[in-house]
Amino acid sequence: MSNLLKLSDVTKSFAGVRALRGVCFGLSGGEVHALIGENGAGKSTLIRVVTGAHLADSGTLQIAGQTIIRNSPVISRSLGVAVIYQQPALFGDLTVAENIAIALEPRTAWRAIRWNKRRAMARELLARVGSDISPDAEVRQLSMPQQQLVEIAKALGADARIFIMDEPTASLSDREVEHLFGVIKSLRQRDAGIVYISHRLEEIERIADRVTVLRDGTRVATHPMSEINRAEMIRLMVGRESSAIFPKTQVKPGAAVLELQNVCCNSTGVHGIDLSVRAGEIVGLAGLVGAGRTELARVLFGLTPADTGRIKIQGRTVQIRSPRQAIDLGIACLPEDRRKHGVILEMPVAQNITLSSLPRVSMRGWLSFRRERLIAHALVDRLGVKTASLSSATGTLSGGNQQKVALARWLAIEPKLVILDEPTQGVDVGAKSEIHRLMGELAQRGIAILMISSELPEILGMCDRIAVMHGGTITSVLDREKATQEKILDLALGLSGRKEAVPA
Amino acid sequence: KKEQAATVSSPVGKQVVIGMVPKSKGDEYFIACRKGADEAAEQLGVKLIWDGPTEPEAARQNEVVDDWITRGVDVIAVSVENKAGISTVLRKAREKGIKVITWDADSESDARDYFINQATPEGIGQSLMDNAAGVMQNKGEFALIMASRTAGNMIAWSAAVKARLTEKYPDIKLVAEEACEDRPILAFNQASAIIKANPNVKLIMTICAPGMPPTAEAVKQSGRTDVKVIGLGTPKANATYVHEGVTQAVILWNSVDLGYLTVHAAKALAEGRLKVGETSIDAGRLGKIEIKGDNVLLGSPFRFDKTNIDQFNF
Amino acid sequence: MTQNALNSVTMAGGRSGLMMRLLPMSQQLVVVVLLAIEIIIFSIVGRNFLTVENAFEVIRQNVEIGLLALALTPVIVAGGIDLSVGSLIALCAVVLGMSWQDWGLPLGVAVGVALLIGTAAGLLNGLLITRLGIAPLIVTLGSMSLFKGLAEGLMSGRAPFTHFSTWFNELGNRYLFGFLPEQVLIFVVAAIAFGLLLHRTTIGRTLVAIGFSFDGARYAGVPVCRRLLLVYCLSGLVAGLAAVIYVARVGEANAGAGRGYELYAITAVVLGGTSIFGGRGTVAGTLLALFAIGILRNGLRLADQPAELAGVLVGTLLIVAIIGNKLINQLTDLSAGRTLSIRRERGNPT
Amino acid sequence: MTQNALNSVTMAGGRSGLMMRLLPMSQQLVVVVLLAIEIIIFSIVGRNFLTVENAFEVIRQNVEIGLLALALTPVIVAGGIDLSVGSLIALCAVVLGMSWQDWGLPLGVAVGVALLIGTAAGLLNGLLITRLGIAPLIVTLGSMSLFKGLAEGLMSGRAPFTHFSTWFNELGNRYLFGFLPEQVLIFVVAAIAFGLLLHRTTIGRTLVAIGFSFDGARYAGVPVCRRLLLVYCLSGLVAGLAAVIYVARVGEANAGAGRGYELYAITAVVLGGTSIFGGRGTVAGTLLALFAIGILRNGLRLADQPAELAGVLVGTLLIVAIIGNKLINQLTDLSAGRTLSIRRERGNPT
Ligand SMILES: Nc1ncnc2c1ncn2[C@@H]1O[C@H](COP(=O)(O)OP(=O)(O)OP(=O)(O)O)[C@@H](O)[C@H]1O
Ligand SMILES: Nc1ncnc2c1ncn2[C@@H]1O[C@H](COP(=O)(O)OP(=O)(O)OP(=O)(O)O)[C@@H](O)[C@H]1O
Ligand SMILES: [Mg+2]
Ligand SMILES: [Mg+2]
Repeated sequence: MSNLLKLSDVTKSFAGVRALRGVCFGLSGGEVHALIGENGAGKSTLIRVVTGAHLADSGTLQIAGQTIIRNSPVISRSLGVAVIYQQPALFGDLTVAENIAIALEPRTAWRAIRWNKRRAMARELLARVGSDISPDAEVRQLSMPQQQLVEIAKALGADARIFIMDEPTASLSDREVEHLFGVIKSLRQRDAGIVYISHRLEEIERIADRVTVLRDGTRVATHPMSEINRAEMIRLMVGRESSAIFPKTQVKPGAAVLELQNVCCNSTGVHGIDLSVRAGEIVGLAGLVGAGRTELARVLFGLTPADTGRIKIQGRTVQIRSPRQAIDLGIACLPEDRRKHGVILEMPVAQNITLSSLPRVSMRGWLSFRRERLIAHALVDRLGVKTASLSSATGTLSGGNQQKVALARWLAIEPKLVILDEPTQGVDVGAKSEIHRLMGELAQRGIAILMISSELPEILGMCDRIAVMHGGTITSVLDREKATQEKILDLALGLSGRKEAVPA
Repeated sequence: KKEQAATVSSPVGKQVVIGMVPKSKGDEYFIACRKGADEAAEQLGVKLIWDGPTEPEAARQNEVVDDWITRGVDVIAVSVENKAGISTVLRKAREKGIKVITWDADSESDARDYFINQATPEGIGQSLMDNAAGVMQNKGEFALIMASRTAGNMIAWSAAVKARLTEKYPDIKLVAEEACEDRPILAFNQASAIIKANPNVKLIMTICAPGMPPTAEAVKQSGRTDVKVIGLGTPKANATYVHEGVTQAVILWNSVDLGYLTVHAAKALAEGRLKVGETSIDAGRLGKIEIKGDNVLLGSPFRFDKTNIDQFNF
Repeated sequence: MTQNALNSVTMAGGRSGLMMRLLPMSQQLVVVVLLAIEIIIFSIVGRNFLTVENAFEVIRQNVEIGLLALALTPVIVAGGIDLSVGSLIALCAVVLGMSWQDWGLPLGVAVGVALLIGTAAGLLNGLLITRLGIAPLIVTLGSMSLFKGLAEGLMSGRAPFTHFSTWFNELGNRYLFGFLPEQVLIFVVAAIAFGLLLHRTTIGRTLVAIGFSFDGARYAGVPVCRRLLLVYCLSGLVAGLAAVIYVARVGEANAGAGRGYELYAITAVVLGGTSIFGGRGTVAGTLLALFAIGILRNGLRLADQPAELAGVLVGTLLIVAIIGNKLINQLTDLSAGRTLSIRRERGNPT
Repeated sequence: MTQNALNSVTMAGGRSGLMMRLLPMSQQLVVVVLLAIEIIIFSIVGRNFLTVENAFEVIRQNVEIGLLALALTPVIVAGGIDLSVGSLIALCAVVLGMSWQDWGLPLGVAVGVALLIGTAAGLLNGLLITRLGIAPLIVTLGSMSLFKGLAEGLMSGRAPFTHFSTWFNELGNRYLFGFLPEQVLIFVVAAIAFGLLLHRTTIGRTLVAIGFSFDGARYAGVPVCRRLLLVYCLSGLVAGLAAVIYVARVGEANAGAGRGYELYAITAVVLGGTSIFGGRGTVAGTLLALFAIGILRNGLRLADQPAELAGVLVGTLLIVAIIGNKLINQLTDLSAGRTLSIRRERGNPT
């Protein structure tokens, strides 16, 4: 067991926020070292210090036995560090093969390019992560999970000894997660070290050898996996005993809020959708990555309007051609990609919260800053958003708190129907249970909820009914009592179901 | 008695300040004018501020004059780019008690006190056309490139050229007429285009000082030795082309003298020596200069050619 | 406990709360300092510089560019750009002259026609940008050529339009109460209108959102296309207005009007602290920058210096202001415990 | 069955394999078509249009703008912009004239000085952009004023430099083998060099990566700052070269040289299909676009049409080409089962 990585007393601040305070961390060859903590605990920052994307304010850093004075991405790479960032950092307009090549090919300046070799290399690396994405596909055409797979393939190709994975599974489905775990095991056998960050504790339990818990920028504990259990991890992360994670409150459903009859949208491959969501009901949308769940949400929110079929809101047939119309009809939509679509990172928290309900904070078009403050303050309190002030840029908040701001925006419009697309993706346990609590509260107030999630326990725990999608359509709708993990998986894989799945 | 008048409008110890605006500062013609103006300013002990657009631009002239009104000068002397536009501003200057002179190109006559007229349009037009006819042996096609279609003097001169043409030379034909906006590169391009488009053209007349050398350059590059150039310009810039035989003659009044005369007139005006009804003015080395109404006349134009061009250094 | 965490963060944020308010303004602060330096220098070396009259004169001479800069502020805040405004001044000026002189319309109506053409041209830009999704830089680079070419084509081979009615010409040269130039009044009204639009209305708020993130604004239900159409139309309308004022001031309408104004106006907007990437920007900053640039030219002339210096100084001003702003940001970062190099890394220069 | 779903994606990728090669080229295809139309029309209406001599003449007259466009292609591909090249031509031309006439350097050395000044100016831009992380648009907007002002200041109140040695003047006007203008040779060499740099070397590929994503390139270990410095220096050097050729061709050096060239050059680059956001772009496209614009101007003249038309037509050309490209993309999208609306949404117009 060689010592691959050693950080001692690392401190790092951002304009007033102490992201890391005196953190120590180590990694040996052949080890999977899990790094866990709440949103904003400093996990990603720690990694960026290792990769050289950020410079530490103080502390020492050793990579592969060498002490690094001024780290940079170039230096860390040359010492065998490969990273899979939380957000895929690929060049959207280049092909998969080119993306892999840019990172891997030798950087002699005046060298001609060999296209075929690049393609072959890409194909081989992608096969190792169990994907057959075409090397010639443009990355921006790929879904988030597919991009994540390309990132992993890229890291594999770097022949690194230190792999850092920041929530690699956040957007992966079970099948791909299994593959990834296979890859990790083989890396471990080859004496590479892996730093693994995830909010999914069951994954940690399965794969980690050691766990380090961060809280508010300090290291609270490091334990071998064998000496710690899930409850203990949560306690260390949150600093308190956690309540039940999925506190489903029973609500008696009211009249149907949303009714869909044979809704089709050709451009996105969503077709033949029949579904209803009633007031106070939480309906889950399950399915594999690429099943078209996000596309359905986009149709309902008017981003890609439906071509045929009937959409009824509270019994009235409506046309939804733009998000504005959807909002006017009382539909809210929490998008999947939080940073791109969910919030506007540069805008202050308060302005983000009121952006969709400007009529409520204005009189005939004139803004009332007082009213804006009041509304934003109320929602920040209600959702427990951790923020320096209402005028902090939303981008400075941690992921979970950004998600809460995004949610607050939709609560501000006082919606009838809330569509949540992966609402707890990349959100820590504490924030996750708060979001779940909030969903229960909304349901109790008679709001209809349509929740997309790739986490089956979440779907099973929260939903009254579960619609399973496959190949762009809903193949089956299960009641809460009848749904099991196996059943849903079978339907999602298209192995059983009422309708024949037609490939898009 | 003159002494007394001088002290009335410019108190003892206060230097007369003259602001002079050319159409374009980088233009050799105006550089020559400035030379004369500087010479006179030094002789007379007046403060001369020389500023204007880098390239001819009516709006910028207005701004310079506006700023000088604020600054407070005694005389503003403008070579007018846009007659109607600047007249409003010049009237404003007069209302504020600033004396106004135009030179080289005139404004509306009620917007200034005097116009320093370098030559009458008829004089220029006749001289240009007669010289052209001489080169063309009184027949054939020629083309005209002028500095601008806006400026008052250009309009008057080209009209005078055409009047002379119809009056005296029935066998000569004007086949093209372009305006180069005082920009060398445009003159160059237009001359090239004219030569290409008109195989029979025998002469190009360029009524634009900065446009003349590029016109000659374009003719030279075309390889058409049968095409000749004449026009209004400064001697030094055209000397090589004159010696090469591309340019036959350069017509101009002595622009150094024009600047010189302007400053003399300006000082006289500021000191109250130049008054309505005056018929002549004493202009230093130029001697007595005739005044006709509110026009101060510089004299008749001058022809520069192979024989004399090297004697002039502007 | 959560409450506790909130509090501690709020406290930490207390200091950065003040910074948050000041930092986005730091560019404006730098410009204010530079402006003050200019004023001090010119009131020493210039004649009659520090007078009310001259202050109005500075504005009067910069009204056209100022109007363009005002209208470009919301365009740039919304993440766009409009390079066509300079050419549009030429086109509108020519149309004004033609419709009055050739078509015999009353001058008042001709002014209306010019404004209409301006708005229509802005609409054309806006439609190409929103309906076809072409980048604003490209659209307006094209329409810049187009408008300019149209203006030149209409004027080709003819003399500029001059000799407008006296009342019109005086519009650009008359002083209310003996000292307030009429077009300054128009400018002040426009400045207030744009300030309110950008900072006090929901429309302004949505423009900021669009500028920061087009997709983000769309997902928030902002009618992005309609908003963008609005700012480009306004930009066209204001260019038309600037054309009218230009013609009234200079007394001449030709195809050379407004040449290069787009870059002067953009320089003012950027100097005023508006981010070229959209989202960040204030009308007040633009006004400050306009003054800083305008005073430079005016002051140099009152100090009997050649105006060529102004070009060098404007360029230097812009670069110094931006560097000054960067330095301030870095220093405050340093005091907050960050190193210089970080900023540099993060500042994506592209 | 999962395999099935995955396959369908892969298949879609397969199709897009061919398209991938063609689609980014579609803008060039549109330009080729427009170019063909131009050639057909002008060979009918123009005199002596379709001759080898005229083809060279078209290039000869556009060498300066063409060189700028070549050098701007990698700059824009790397996500930058350089507005200062036009002013830099003026500065280098003036410096060339001064160092020869005033400082009495041999003309060959003076040319070297001009090229050096150009490179140094480019380096200045590059340093401000990379070291201080200021947006290229802002830096070069500032340096545009600066260089222009310097050139005007150096020239202020003096006559343009003329009467260069005959050998130098002939450099811009001599024909090798009786038909090949010398500066066309320089241009061809430059075009090949830039083509190789951008498309056949790893430097070119890293520029593409920087253009697509600055941070991404940084994380991938690309030495972004060095690469950006390189392209801005090249851009300055080429502006210097263009200045030398300009002076040789026109036989005059003054501060008006190169005015507005930056926008012509950018128009050519953009028309040639280079994305203004960086990443996408080819030297071949730039060359095509240069021809399309140059032929327009030349053909109009040979057809005895007023040159003013060229402005309108260049603007129209740019807009038509971009719209044509959009339509092709949309049609291929449609045939691949996607609707117009999707593209529109995704094409973030800002
Ligand atoms: N670029 C930045 N500027 C300012 N503050 C930052 C920046 N990046 C991170 N922070 C702050 O640093 C703290 C740690 O953030 P970090 O991203 O490391 O958290 P994390 O543990 O990765 O959380 P998550 O699970 O949400 O990814 C947070 O409070 C965050 O607001
Ligand atoms: N713009 C696009 N161009 C091409 N293909 C796309 C585009 N958007 C999505 N797809 C493809 O369509 C399929 C459906 O994607 P979608 O995002 O709807 O999946 P999903 O069911 O929401 O999955 P998840 O939310 O778990 O990622 C995916 O295979 C994706 O690659
Ligand atoms: Mg993180
Ligand atoms: Mg999805």
